[in-house]
Amino acid sequence: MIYDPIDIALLLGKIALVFFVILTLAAYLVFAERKVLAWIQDRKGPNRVGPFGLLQPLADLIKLLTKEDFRPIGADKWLFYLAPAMAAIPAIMIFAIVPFGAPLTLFGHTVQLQVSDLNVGLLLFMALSSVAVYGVALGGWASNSKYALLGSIRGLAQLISYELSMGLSLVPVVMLARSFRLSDIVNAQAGCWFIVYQPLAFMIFLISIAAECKRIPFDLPEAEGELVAGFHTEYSGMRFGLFFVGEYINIIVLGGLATTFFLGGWHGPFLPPAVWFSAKVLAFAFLFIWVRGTLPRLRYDQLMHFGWKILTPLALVNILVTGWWLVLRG
Amino acid sequence: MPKLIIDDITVEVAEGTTVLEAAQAVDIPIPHFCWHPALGKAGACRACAVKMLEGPVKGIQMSCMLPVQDGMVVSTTDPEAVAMRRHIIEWLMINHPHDCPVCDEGGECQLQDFTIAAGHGIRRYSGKKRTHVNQDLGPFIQHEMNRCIQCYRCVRYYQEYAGGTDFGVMGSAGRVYFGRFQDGELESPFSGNLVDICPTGVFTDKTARFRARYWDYEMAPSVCSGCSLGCNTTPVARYRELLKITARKNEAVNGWFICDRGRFSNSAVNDPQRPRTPLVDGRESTRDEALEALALRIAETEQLYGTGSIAIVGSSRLALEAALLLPQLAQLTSAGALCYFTSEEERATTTSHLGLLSGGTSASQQEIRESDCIVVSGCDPLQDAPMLALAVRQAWRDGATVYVVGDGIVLPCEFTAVAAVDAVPLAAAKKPVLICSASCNSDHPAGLLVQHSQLKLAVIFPAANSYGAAQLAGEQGGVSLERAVASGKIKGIISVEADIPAHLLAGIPFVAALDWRMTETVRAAQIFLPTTAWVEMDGTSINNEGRAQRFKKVMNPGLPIRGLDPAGHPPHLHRTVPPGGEAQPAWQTLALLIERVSGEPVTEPFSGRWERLRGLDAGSEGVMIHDL
Amino acid sequence: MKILSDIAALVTGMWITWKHIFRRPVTIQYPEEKRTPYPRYRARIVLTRDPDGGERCVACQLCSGACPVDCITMQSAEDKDGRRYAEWFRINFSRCIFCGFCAEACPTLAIQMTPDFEICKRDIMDLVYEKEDLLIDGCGKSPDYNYYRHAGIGVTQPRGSGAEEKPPVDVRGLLP
Amino acid sequence: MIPIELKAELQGRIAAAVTNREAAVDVMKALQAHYGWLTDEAVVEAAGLLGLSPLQVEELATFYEMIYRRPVGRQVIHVCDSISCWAMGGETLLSHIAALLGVGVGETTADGLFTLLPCCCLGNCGEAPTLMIGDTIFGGVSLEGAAELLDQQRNR
Repeated sequence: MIYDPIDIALLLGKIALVFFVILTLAAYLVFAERKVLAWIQDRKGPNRVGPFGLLQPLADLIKLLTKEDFRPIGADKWLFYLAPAMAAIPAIMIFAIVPFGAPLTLFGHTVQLQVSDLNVGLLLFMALSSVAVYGVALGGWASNSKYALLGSIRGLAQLISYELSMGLSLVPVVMLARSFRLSDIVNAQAGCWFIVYQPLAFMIFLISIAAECKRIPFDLPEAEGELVAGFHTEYSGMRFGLFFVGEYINIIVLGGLATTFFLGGWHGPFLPPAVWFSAKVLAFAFLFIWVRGTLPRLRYDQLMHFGWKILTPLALVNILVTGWWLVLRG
Repeated sequence: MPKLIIDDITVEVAEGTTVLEAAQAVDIPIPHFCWHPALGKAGACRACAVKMLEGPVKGIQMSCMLPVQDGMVVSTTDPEAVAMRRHIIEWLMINHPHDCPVCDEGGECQLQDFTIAAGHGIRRYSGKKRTHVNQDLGPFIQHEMNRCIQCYRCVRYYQEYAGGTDFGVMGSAGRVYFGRFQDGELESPFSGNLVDICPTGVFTDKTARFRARYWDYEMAPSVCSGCSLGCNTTPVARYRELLKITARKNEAVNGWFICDRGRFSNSAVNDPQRPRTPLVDGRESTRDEALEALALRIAETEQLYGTGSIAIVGSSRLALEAALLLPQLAQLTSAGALCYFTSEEERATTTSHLGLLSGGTSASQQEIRESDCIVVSGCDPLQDAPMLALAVRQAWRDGATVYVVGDGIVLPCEFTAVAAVDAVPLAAAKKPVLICSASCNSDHPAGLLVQHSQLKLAVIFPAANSYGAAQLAGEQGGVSLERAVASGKIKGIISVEADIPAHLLAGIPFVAALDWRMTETVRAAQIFLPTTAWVEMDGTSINNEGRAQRFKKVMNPGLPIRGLDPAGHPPHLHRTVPPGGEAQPAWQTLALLIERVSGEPVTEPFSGRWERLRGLDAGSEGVMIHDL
Repeated sequence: MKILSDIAALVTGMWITWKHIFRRPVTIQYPEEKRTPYPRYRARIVLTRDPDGGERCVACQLCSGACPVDCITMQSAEDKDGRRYAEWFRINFSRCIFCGFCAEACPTLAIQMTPDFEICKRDIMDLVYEKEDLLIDGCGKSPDYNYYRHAGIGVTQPRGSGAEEKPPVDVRGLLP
Repeated sequence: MIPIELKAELQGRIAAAVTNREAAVDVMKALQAHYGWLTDEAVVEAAGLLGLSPLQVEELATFYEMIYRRPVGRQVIHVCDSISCWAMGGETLLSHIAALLGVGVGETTADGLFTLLPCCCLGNCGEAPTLMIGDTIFGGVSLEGAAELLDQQRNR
């Protein structure tokens, strides 16, 4: 390892950039979601704070920061405080492995537009997304509230179930790219996006990540109709904000990963690679909002049935078919 | 015992029961207006129609008129019976005014209930309604003839049950009129029951006119404190104001009714002059300050004049709870006298009459009603215990002979005047009852009881809890205040709801009073603590037969909202204790005083043989203290 | 195939929401733009008078009995002319949920609801309306109705001269 | 006040009855004959004689049709309006007599001679339509016959 100061500076710069972009994006994704949902429902959406309501996320932030930090009697203090961080941090850490543009040459250095190009990047993603489960589990358990506990139990079962199908849906991608390194996967799609070879895997992955970020129609851990707010019922102020922003970071990160795995990453004609990448990620984000504005919540047994009896077997079959196809093609 | 089936429920009832009563026994309500448990049947209103499906009679029948017979199968829900009742109610409602919003009966009206129950919601009759002119029936009862449905309950009660002659039914056919010959106050001392017995709003309580609605009432089972009979009542209060008193059924005591004196005697509770704040030397203070001062003065008095210089004085209107704590207080303060009576004569006569009563010799009102020979000796029941007179009338209606010893006595029934009790053929009677008064010692019935083993005694005592006071005075060695003061030792008096005559207070340097009325004693007292009236507390009193009865708290103590400026009403103004709401039951104040003197908290007034009264149910017939 | 129709259903749903994104919002920007409510709109409660100018309210307590949030309190009393009226009458609008049960229960059409929905006060105590604040000089809806003309007990007119009433029976009269 | 003789006669009549109440109608009738109609004063007097309360007498007085608690003319004409008489033209008879007398039903003529009242059955159904003037019953009264009857009564 060479610790070139410029390398380190660039690395820190990339981290800062990613942090800034992701958090801003997440905040505005909230705004975008509220706007799009309003449009779907023939409303106007937030339009009071700043021009077109554009300063709404800022106002929300101020509101969340100044709210009373409340902890229920009987809550497990440290776990209660830890849980929101456990929800937000792994989500943002995953982005470290996402390549968001073609390598650049800067000051004579070739700069990967990726914080860290690990050779086991995909496995790191799987690992970190598993860690994110703890945010839900601990949040619900530490709250000492029946709604929160029920939400977190649901969340645990759901996340673990769908992680399986998510992981299995990525196996064909690795088989095609012959690498766990995300930059390799992107480069393998320079010609043709994997979505063309693997439409089924893409669908499974899409559904699984929707379940992973607990979005409608898979928002059973929150389920305000039944559980008030599920695992984060008892949270207020910025702790609630962390759960909240974690969810939107998750959308961006998983959108980024879907782009990377199936939509050719930053590849695309005419426009700069980073723009392509952003456009694809935002398209995913929009898709999530759109789905939320359309579909109702699943029933819990339907959710588990779908995950275990349909998605997982389908993903397994897909792996077999891909394997055969690769063998047949030589 | 005939067995019949009513709406698929098998009922077994006593011979002579009507189908209506049999249905009520299994909680099947059948509408009725003219039928009343105390008056029996009349068959006038036709509202209680049922269909007899099987058995000795068939078809539509009036359930109130039909005695049960074996094998009857009754349907109250048969379409034919339902239609019949619906039509009857519709007819009854043809001339009924649309004035429920301004009718005091609204909300507690049988006609309203049964009209709705019958499903008659909209008037179809478009013709004109018959109207009547009302009469002024005096200050207590409001007359509104337009509301009448001609069930005849009022006149049957008034003339037959209560023996009144100045109220009745006039005219015939479609223009019958229930009223008096001319405007004027109803003469019967039991006229107030017309309010309870009218199934709609022809007679309403004028004293509570336009004050509140049934659903807003604060009500609780209570016991009348008007005389020693302890008739059961349901006082009605709203906004800390006692609105009216209604009769409560207790078969053993008053039956279904109460007298007018008990019904229309709520003014003392609402009296604006009622003392409501603790006073120390005329200065308003808190309860704690007053208790502290009281304990201090007791100690001072004893220091100054020696032990035994304090007299603890209860009274015969004091509830049993407080009366039971008095001996404890007397012991703790080493009081020179424990008094339940102020006058020596009252103590002596009450105690001596008490000695005659035991479980076997004491006659309840029910036993009077069932008696076949009644002697009223030297007392005036209409004056001192009106419900006894009504009970005597019921016995007379059933064929009992009534004898009266003494002049100038009026009873609502026929009676034979005799010179002395000896002239009455008591030996021939199966269930003879002697009614006498404890305040009259001239012909003491002790000898008679020995002569006639089956003779029962109904003694009229001077006040609501005279029995309890006399009982405790006997057990605890109570003396009369008169005698105690005469001894010259008494220098301090603690009066607990006692009415002490001014001459007994004259030479006493220290007087403390607990009371809820503005009495002379309260005015003379240096330390005053307010107590609650009987409707503002749970309590127990023992009536003239030795029956302990529980009365429940109806309302919170405090100044009635009626007199307060609306700007001071909640939610404009909030306080934890309502204005003038510092009063507490006398026994609780006594308990606090005992705790202050002895250091031991008192949580329960009933102990020892009285313990069984702890859970006494106010809805029950009461407990005879001879059984304790 | 059920799965195909399911997918078609999903797509249809997505298509409908997609179309709605481009629709004109129906929202009205309230404080700037105002919508006139219908005359029967259920907002601020008033007490009306009968055509003769008398208070319609007879303080029968049906409204307070019907009120699910107990926001109405009153004290009834008797006037010199025998009219039953409210000595004081109070509606706590900070509790009122504008369900309209009171207006529906009112047998004299005294309580009525008006379209004035803008009841907003800085001090919650200002939302406690007393009778003076509630009573209006008019009949509101049903301008011709006078309860006492139909009540059948007189009060505003001699007994037996109200609507649908016969003159009082003379029990001593000669006619049967 | 009633004459002493009448009072004594009534007291005798009451004494002869098993219960006072039994004589009530007779007493009221006698007082009615004396006063022309049963005045409030007469009710109180009857009550005094019978040992009942005025209300108890009033109950009976208002129950019976032929005890008049309001002033009536010298002769009271009761025209039957019950079913038989009605079928035979009793209604027409009543309105005819009303027209002849120039008064409404229930009213007394200006000269104080007649009071016209409907009544339900005089027990003379066999000779419908029927009417009663004073204490005399007339059966099968035609419209002309009615005019004649009235003239007879007027001239008496």
